Amino acid sequence: MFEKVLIANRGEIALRIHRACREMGIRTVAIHSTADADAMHVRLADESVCVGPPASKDSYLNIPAILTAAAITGADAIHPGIGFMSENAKFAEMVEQHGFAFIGPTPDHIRIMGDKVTAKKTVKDLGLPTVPGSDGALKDLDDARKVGDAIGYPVLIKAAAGGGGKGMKVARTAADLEDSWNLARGEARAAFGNDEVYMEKYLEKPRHIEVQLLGDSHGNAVHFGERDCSIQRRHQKVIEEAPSPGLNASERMEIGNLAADVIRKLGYRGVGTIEFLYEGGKFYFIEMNTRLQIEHTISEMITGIDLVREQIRVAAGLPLSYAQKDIVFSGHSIECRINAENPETFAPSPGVIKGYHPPGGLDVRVDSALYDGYRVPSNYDSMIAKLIVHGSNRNECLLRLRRALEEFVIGGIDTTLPLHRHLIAQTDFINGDYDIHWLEKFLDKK
Amino acid sequence: MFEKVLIANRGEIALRIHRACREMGIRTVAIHSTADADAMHVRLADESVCVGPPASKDSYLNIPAILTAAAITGADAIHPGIGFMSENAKFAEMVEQHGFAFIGPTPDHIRIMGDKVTAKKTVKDLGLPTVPGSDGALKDLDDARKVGDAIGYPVLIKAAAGGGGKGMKVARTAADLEDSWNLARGEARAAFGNDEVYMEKYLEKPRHIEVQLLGDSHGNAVHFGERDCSIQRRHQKVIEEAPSPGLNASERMEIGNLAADVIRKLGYRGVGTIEFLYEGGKFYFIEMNTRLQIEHTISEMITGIDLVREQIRVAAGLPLSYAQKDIVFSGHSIECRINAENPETFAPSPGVIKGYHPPGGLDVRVDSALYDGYRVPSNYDSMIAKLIVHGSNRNECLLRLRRALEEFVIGGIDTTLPLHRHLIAQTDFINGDYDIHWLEKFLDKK
Amino acid sequence: MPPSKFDLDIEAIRKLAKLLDETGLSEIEYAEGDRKIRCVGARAAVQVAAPAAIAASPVAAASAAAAPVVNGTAVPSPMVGTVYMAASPGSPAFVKVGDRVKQGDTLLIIEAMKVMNPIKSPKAGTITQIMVEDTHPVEFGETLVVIE
Amino acid sequence: MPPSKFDLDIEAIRKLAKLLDETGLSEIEYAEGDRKIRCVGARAAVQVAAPAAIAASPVAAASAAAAPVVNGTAVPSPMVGTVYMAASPGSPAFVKVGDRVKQGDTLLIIEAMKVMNPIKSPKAGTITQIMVEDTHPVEFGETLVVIE
Repeated sequence: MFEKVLIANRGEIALRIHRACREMGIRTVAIHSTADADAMHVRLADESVCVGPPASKDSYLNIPAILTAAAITGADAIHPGIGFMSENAKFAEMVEQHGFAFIGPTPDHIRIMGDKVTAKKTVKDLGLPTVPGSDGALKDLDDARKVGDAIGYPVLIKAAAGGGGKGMKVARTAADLEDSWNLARGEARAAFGNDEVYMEKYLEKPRHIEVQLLGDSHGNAVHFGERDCSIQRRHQKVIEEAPSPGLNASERMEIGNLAADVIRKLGYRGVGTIEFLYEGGKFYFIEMNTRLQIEHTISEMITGIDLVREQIRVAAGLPLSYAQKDIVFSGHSIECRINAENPETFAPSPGVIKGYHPPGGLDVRVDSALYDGYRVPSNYDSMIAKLIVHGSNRNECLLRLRRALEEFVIGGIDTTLPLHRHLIAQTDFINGDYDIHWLEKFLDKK
Repeated sequence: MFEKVLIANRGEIALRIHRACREMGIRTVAIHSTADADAMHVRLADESVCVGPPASKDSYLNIPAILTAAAITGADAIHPGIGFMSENAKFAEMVEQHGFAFIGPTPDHIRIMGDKVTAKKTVKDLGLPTVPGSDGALKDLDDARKVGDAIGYPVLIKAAAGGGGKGMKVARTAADLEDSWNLARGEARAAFGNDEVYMEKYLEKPRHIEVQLLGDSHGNAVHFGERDCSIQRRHQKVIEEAPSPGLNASERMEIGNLAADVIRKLGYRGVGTIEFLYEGGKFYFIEMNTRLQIEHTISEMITGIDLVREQIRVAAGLPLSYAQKDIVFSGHSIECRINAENPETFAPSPGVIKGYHPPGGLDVRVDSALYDGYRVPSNYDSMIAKLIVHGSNRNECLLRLRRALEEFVIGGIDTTLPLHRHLIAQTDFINGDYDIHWLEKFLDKK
Repeated sequence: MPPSKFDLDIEAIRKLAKLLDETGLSEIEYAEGDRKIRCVGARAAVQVAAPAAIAASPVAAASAAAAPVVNGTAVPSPMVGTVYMAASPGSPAFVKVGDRVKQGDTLLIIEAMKVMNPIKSPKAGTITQIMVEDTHPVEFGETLVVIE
Repeated sequence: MPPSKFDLDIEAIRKLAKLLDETGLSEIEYAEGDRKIRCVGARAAVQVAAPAAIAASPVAAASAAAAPVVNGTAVPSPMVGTVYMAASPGSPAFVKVGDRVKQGDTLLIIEAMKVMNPIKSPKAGTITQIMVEDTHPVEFGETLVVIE
């Protein structure tokens, strides 16, 4: 096992990793920018090194500085955390070239999953369902009709050169197809000077369902069930829960086993997540994240397994110490991401924390690097705390979440705590009746 | 189910009960003395009533005031918490006479277990092992020899009129008996004017093992395994863990089932704890606590069941929703009781909290009514926080506890946090190799 | 010729600092003719991070925390209970604002556990304020009436 | 004719500052006639409740936080790395205290990722302090040398 791990990250996730290391008897090195000299992960780490000025590109993304800090402190492994260098194959490669262990997958796996086209092809070949559509550009309207009939309506006609919603039209039925075809090509021509279009099945109200995975370097792979991350705003997850209120037990095990098979066949080492859209009882692959995820916490709560510990163990070459059947799911868990933002306008709200009181008690967990008097810097992500609650069933979990949100105090800056209190009181949320568009529609109505 | 519960207590346990109520959709009424006007349980409760001045006898022990507060606020049940009125049979009776439900056992059961002699006789008749000894006073030295041979050495000769260690002598072997007999009788005569003595088996290095129990009013009873509370100072528990590092699995289930049988036969309703001394593979009944206990938390952590919720459910007349086989034990849990005391001299340290930062993260729970700026009053118990940690095994739990203690900050007053950091680093503690005398011996050596 | 040096009375400042501490004041200003000393204590506002109560009952709302400044003698409730301003429904109130009372006169009754507890005036004077309402609950320590 | 210069009583201010510290006050105002001094203490009561670091590495210990007051121009490290005071082991150091340097002169080398980065003097002057040691690590922003 590693003696000393350098944590190449900041904020709550750096603290999360520090905690796992301390609990494994591993010494920690915190790196930080000048803006983070007083940060919690710096205060708690065994050692710390300032690697650059506030701008991320000069500090947390500064590969030479990070590798030099690891060399100077004699670390034997580097944990990239989430974001920053965590899905940078080049960095993973350099870490290994410099003789450190990279706590994550091989550079090759990062690279494969980092390219959308390669990723989709790879997992499709290994048996995962993807969004059905035309293989490349459609030849003509007849071709479009054939594909439309094959994949079923509604369908989406998209400019091959497209982006930003331009040249993108929905055909709800076969009768709509010609109009949509013409409109999409017209827009595509006008916007991109290229009227090539392709077709994809259109999902109207999908849920975001992702499967937490773990593989070792000995050919073993397991899943930790799914998470429902459909409550999103601008593609940012806001609330996550596990298990999903939209899945039944057989769907759960089926997609879990399917995803675990894929990474087993890939020979994938480390934690990872395969994300799907889910609609009408079917899953459609979106992408794979080859790293820890912010919401890994809720999978920990329902399985009792420390995923960061497992991640470090497999990075050190140890085999999984359990099989799929040993992973027992128990109860329900929900996470609220609390941002330093105005809860109405979502304007960022950096500044000094005046009064910090996290909730306590049974089955309430707070992952946060905040403390009273801490200055939330304006240079980084606005997520400042995760409130994670567990209950023996979803209803118990919801009620516990409500009381925990009532107790949570973060003073001095605006936070999204009031938004969360409001959201969890909505009937749709209580009923688990939501999709990936629900939150934005809800906010528009307000 | 109850609509509104009055919590007849203060501090962290009042907050604990408030949380359980909120999570069941039950409204709460906090009572408080004038010294506790700003206390957390008062701030968080739906309603609060000041019932008297700081002295407990005029507020938290003031039966007319508590019942009047319940009547005024329209509460339908009263939770007595721990200490104060929780084992007062008269109070339980009056609560019921005034038309409120008492969240606890029947007055009769409180009364039976409140009297040491009746309690011992009752549980012995129902099959629990008690400390073996003579039936009352010994007739003469010959009688003493017979009893000594029967129960086995070492034995303790105790003045029938005794107390405070006077007239109490150990005979390690049969050869010692005559000397001990003479000395004990001599002391007893001098101290109490009465040389009657009786004999009990002497336990040299017992552990304190207690079984968490729950019964409903429909004849069902279950146990939640045992807790080891041997780390004590002046009969106050300091650290508790579950399961006990001193028991094996078959001993665990055997004593658990035995204790559950006893309360089933009694028709006991509510949570309760049967306490034993444990030595040489044998259990000896000490007493039964007919209430919630401070350390109920660690049983919750290893079973995932909210005991306060269960307590409220059975008080409302609901049957247990599970059988013994549904209670699954998972992992290990340790609780540290943090007191407002100097960690060396144990001098109380009331005062204003300046800086409060509880630890967070996976499987770390803090039950505390502290907040930054709160004044710890000098009128009540010095326990101000409970740090409760869970791990998938004892070693993981110990390491997590270490890192959580590292993170815990309580400023402005002296606390026993440094003592806990010191204790959990001791080899004996790490090995689980301790008995009820360990802590006092350890502190004497320092 | 104007003095370029201040004639500092260090001793006075020391005394004021001590007084600040002793009295719990946050600021003392002392002026004599055209000379002035002003001392501000270090007592920074205590940051209270505990959650505010979510709701307040009628009882809690009426609590001592909200008590306005009173001139005269406030008579606090010696117990939690229900206030009755008269001996029986329909009877005239024991006292009303403006009444003169003698020491020992009954001001009102507090019922606790079916027991009627007459609350006596602690001194002679005039009732200037009645802070509670008939049949409403009171907490321990809540002001009942003010006598001047 | 009014003086265009303030007739500052530095001594009085120093005394008041000392008193602030001694008494724990946060502010002292002292007036005499139309003259007034007001001193406010620096005691910004930032309550820092975060845990202190358990241990500190040589790197952390040498961090900028501990930097003493410097007169002159502090040259901060532009990167994290290892300091070499000379071009090769055994060679004379690039600079020593008391040396005069021109702008652009090499002061020392910082190695990061096997690359030797010469650190040039930002200005002409005299080396008054060298804050780092040969072969020891430096953090970003740590002061290397002081030039006056």
